[in-house]
Amino acid sequence: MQVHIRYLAALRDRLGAGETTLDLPGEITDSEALIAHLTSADVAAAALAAPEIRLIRNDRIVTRPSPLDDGDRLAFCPPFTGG
Amino acid sequence: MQVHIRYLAALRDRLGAGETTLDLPGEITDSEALIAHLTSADVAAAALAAPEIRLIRNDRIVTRPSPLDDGDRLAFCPPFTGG
Amino acid sequence: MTTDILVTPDPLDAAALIAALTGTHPDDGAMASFVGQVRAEPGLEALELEHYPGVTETALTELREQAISRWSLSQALIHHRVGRMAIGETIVVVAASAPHRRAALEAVSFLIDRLKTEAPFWKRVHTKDGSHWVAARDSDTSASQYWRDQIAQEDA
Amino acid sequence: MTTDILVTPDPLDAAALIAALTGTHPDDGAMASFVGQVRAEPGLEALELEHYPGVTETALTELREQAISRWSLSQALIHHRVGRMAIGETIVVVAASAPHRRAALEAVSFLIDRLKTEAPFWKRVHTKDGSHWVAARDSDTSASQYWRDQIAQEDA
Repeated sequence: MQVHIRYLAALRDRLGAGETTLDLPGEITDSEALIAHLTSADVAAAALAAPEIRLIRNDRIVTRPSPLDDGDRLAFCPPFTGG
Repeated sequence: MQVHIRYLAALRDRLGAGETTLDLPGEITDSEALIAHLTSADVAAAALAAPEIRLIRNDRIVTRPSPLDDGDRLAFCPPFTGG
Repeated sequence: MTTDILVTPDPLDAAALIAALTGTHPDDGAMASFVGQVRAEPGLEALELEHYPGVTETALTELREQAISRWSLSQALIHHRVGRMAIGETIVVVAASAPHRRAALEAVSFLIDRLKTEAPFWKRVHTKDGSHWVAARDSDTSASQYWRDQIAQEDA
Repeated sequence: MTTDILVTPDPLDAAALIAALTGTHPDDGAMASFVGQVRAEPGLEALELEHYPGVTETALTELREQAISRWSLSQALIHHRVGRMAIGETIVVVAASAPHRRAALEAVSFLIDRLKTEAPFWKRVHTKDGSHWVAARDSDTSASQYWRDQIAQEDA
């Protein structure tokens, strides 16, 4: 399946690309498997596994682990610091 | 000794006179003895003995029982209800 | 320049007071405020606030100083109206600013809770049939006592 | 008419928002507000707020609805600025009104505490030597968790 991935704020600085589209192997069905897959290509992606990293899936803030579907728009976010 | 007494808000309505000056017998040296003395002349003054009645003495809010001195300006107050 | 403590028969402008406290101290990240206003109640035509001139201002000044000291506030004000007022009119404005939000929020809670039971104001409700004094609420006494206990614990 | 939820790159006028919420609902005896503003810090020249358009507004709308439901608020608003701002400028305004003060005060605490950890905003500090992202504070996480626990207890 194919997913669109964005890294926001500090993660964008750390992981480089602001936006990318990936074709994923069939065994990847949730967010944590995706993070492991990303880490195999770029060790810096291991930072995404930290429990404080939030996931926005198709414009909804979701809890991890989150299931994934073909065509998902995902955004990995550092902890929010508004207000 | 002589004291000036005021009754404020609901107590003024209840006890009539807004302001009075009294010559007190020598044995009266604190607020609670004064209340007993006032009650002997006007039974309605017994309401002053209720613990929620506050006393302002010479423009300071004081705790009861409070000592009294010649020339004191006293004000008996129902519970405050501002804000 | 805003007066920190004010007891006045004139209408209060909460927004102007809050404007005076925002963006004025570079170390302040937080400003909290509370506005009390006359609430509609069955039969209520006007609310009248009586106070004890001089003693009231002293009581408010002491509460303000306690709050500034306890929460290290940069700014704090209490403006209270007296006399007769209509539904929707502002009775009291409390505001506090500090470097961090918890200090500002707690200080405002403290000031309004303590003001209700420690400053000599009395409310009277006017209806078309006459008027009556407002009774003290047990919940106000409890809220005020909460802060008294908090402070007693810290001083112990 | 004031917008209840707003995320904007334009300056916020806290006083105007507060003015819009006072004296407007006859059943409201209490209006509480919080204003967050850019605090001076060593080297800070500007603060920049990034957000996630759309998702941020949804998160703020949900927090507002939770507060209205839990505290039976008559009115509640959250306005948050994004982009670059200078020391003293307003970052966020939260305000709530209700019949009684405890509801208004608690709702404002809830809204600002939860907003800090549940709405996708990120702060970046600009200094003359460059810029860095602001780290999340443990105390913010704790404050937000407090309200999550409170609500979980009530729902249980």
